[in-house]
Amino acid sequence: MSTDADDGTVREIGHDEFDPVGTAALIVVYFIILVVMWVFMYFVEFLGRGPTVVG
Amino acid sequence: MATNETTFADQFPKSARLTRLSFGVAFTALAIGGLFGLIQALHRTDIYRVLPSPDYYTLLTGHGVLLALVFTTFFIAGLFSWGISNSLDRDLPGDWISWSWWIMMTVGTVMAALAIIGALIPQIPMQADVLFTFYVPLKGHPVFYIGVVLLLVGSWVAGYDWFRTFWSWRKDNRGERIPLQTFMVLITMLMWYLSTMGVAAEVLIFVLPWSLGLVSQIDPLITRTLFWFFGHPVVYFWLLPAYLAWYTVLPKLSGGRLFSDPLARVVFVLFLLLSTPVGYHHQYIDPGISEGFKFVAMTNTMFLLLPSFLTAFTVVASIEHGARQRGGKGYLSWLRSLPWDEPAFTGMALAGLLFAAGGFSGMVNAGMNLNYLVHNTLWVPGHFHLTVGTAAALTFMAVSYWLVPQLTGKKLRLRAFALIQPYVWFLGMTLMSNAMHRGGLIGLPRRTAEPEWNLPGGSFSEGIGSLNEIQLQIAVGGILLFTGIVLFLAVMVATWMGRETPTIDVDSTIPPALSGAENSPRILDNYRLWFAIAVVLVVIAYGVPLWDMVADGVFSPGSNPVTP
Amino acid sequence: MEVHRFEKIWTAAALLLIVGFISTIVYGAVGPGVTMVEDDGGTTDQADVSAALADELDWSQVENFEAPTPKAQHVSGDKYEAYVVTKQFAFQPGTGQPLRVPAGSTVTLYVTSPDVLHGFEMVGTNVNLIIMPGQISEITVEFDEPGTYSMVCSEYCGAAHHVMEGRVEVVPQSQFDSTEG
Amino acid sequence: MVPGTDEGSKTDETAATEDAGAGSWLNRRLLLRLIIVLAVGIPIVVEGLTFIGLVGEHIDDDGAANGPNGADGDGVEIGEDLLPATDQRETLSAAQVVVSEGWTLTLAVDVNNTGADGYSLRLGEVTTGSGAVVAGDHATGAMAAGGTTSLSGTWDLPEGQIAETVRVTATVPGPDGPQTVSREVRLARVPVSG
Repeated sequence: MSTDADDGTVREIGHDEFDPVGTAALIVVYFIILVVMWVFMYFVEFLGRGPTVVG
Repeated sequence: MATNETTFADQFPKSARLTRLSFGVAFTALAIGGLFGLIQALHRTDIYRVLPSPDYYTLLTGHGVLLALVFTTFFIAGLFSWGISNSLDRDLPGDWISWSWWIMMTVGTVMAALAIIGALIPQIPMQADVLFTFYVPLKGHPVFYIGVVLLLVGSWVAGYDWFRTFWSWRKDNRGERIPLQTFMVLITMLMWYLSTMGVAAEVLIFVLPWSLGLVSQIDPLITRTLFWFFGHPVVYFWLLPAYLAWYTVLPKLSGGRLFSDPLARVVFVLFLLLSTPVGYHHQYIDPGISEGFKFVAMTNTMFLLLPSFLTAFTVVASIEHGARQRGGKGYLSWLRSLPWDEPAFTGMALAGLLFAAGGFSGMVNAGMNLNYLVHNTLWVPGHFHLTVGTAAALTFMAVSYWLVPQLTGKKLRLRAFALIQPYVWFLGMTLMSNAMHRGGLIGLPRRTAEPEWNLPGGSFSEGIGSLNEIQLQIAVGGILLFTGIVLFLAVMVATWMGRETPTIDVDSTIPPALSGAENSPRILDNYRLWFAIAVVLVVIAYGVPLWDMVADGVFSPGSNPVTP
Repeated sequence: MEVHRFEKIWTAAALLLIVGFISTIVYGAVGPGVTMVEDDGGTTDQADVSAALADELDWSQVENFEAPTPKAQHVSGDKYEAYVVTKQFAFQPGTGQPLRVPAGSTVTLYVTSPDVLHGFEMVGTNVNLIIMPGQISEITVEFDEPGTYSMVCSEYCGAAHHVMEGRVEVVPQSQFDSTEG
Repeated sequence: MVPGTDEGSKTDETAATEDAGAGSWLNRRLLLRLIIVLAVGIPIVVEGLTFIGLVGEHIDDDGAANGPNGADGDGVEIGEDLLPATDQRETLSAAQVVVSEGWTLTLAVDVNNTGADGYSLRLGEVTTGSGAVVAGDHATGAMAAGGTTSLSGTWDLPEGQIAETVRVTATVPGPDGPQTVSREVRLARVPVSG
């Protein structure tokens, strides 16, 4: 599949008219996953275990 | 070159040759190290064993050294040689100094490899079953340590080769901003010089004389602290070249432009400042280090997440820009209009995705007391197979699909293999790493030839599904990963051995960033200032503890060498 | 330097997340009181430990350490202490004879090694230490209900590292007092 | 063309069919879609199951899952009777694997013949974790009533493996002739020393 000159570019977008909303959506999802997993790992897996270290 | 279009190899023959040779050694190390990894995966999971268990640790040392030290360092040497010439539009000097670093690194690699393999081959009177972290008091053959030192010093000379090319460019271009790729190479090497002081001091002052018998006892705590002084920045030495590819090549491959050049510079400066004063997060549960220093390391490490978060934002925004320019619509459906049939793009995008997962498991490791949960369990290999094993390694393979044609003037062969290789790697890595994380949570230790549970009295609570399911998933993942390496090497060898082609079918032009370097403060380019600040931060984090360890006698409390 | 407003938002969110992580860890240290291994176990001489193990030296001559016994020693109230040696390829006590600890007690463990680095990981718990020759790892652990825990060596220590494994038996107080040793 | 099934050896240049013309472009698009669905779908399912499993692990038994989990001392430990079936005392006094050139197992048993004359004890073959059997034959010979002796033996184990069970045979003199009592005795964790 040879890459032709404009490799599928449909239109040029300059800096000022480009707002990465898709990126914002992905990053919000990633943020939520991080918070949920951290809370789970720390408070359920870690603190919820048997003999704990205290000193 | 018979091609009618001028490739990188035509414009910069010396730099191209050094890059080709470096990639050659890197891919050889990848092949051998990958094979060891496959044998380990099948041995550990008791699926198929070819060697007695004590020899597992020889393979583990080989796997660690050949992949994490040799494959990475050589590929980075090649990628940076290309980056310097490509962005400065100037060939490397290519004199005896340029040759010296490649020869020194290669001789060092052969020495270390012989010392490691020696444990399996009786005729070679050497062994180095000390793993790639070579913790004292386990002692390897001196040839192993000399090999590691040569590899290290060679990389220093390579850094000098790039700096002097930059200085000669600077003489002809007073007042201009440093081109982005060169800026990234220089900052990464400054971090490398600062951090390798730790391991150089460890080996040259302590371990080498000790292994030669000149010193009878050395303190394992000091050597371990000096190793991890270097041990964390080395992971950024592997990662920043992948960032160079993500910031400067990936946007173009996705059909877009880099979102912000200044932000990329800020990210690299943050890495220079913060990556070295964090070493204690590898020693959270070591005796002999007070909790205060561990807390400082934890705080620095957590703030070291910021440049990676910024990278996630900038790189994904650049890819989205490409998707929009290719007609992508909507909040998420733009993902479909990205070139998923282009191996170079797919490899880097999937590597970035797995790096996001690896980032989380790294945050768990970095949580000081949370580290009790996972330290030295199978969780840790699960983590670093996502970070260096995929974010770095898969990105290196992906950028090779785009770069090797430019270095050889030959069109990429076996494109179908190249097309599916990133997907095979992604699937294999997700399976293996997921199972490793779960194994770590139920307490399986890392670096063991036989998982403990089939020992009488060895008992692990039934994790999710059964332990056999975890073992099977690791084995399947390992097989898929090795298939990924074979596919990649088949493409590289077929391309390299193939005859030259009129066109190389690769668009090597890199468009300028959306917001360029010109509107960013000039101080960003003042690398001397950032290096000075980095040194100060390291002195603050390491000054007092290192002094305490040295104060009670440089070599005491000493330990005698023990041959594994 | 013109920074896109999305970048500003995302940087602030990232910093918030980081501060959140740090405060969680501080809570863990202050609330449940999980503290890290430190240097208060003191140092010792690796050669003395291996000599004492080979009965060529009396344990009283070993600095900051005492003879490892399978049964934890009573200190006061529900406080006990236990001395454990991690040596190439076995826990002493632990591998041949399990370490016995009374349920509902708070035990301070003193662990050292005569030869190389070892790991002291009690599977399924938060007890996880690196043991270093010349250093003594000191840690205090609460054992509530009776049961048996595997402990495995989680730091590579040589050709038979994968067989180095032992057991800690948490036994009811009554049974603990009756057994000898 | 289903790539990746044959282990493409690194040197031969398998002439992959270069995509020519639109026909193959279409099935390439389908092939690509299938690959993406597989390569991204499976991980999502695996990660989803993992998280559900992890949370489930804690919900139904809230922490007991990773509570005490050790098997309660299966296998004969040092100081315990090797052959409870006989009323004579056969106490395991030492069990040790020493790693030097090879891996050698040493077992020692203190035998106390509380029964009549003519009692004898024999230690036979040993089996390791992965099922390898190592022959061995160490016997006390006929013992006088009330006599005590210490029987010990060594076995050369395959490298990297440790013993799990040992064949123990006792000949007990009885009213109508000697009876033999033979068991395959499971040993507790045998300590290994460097």
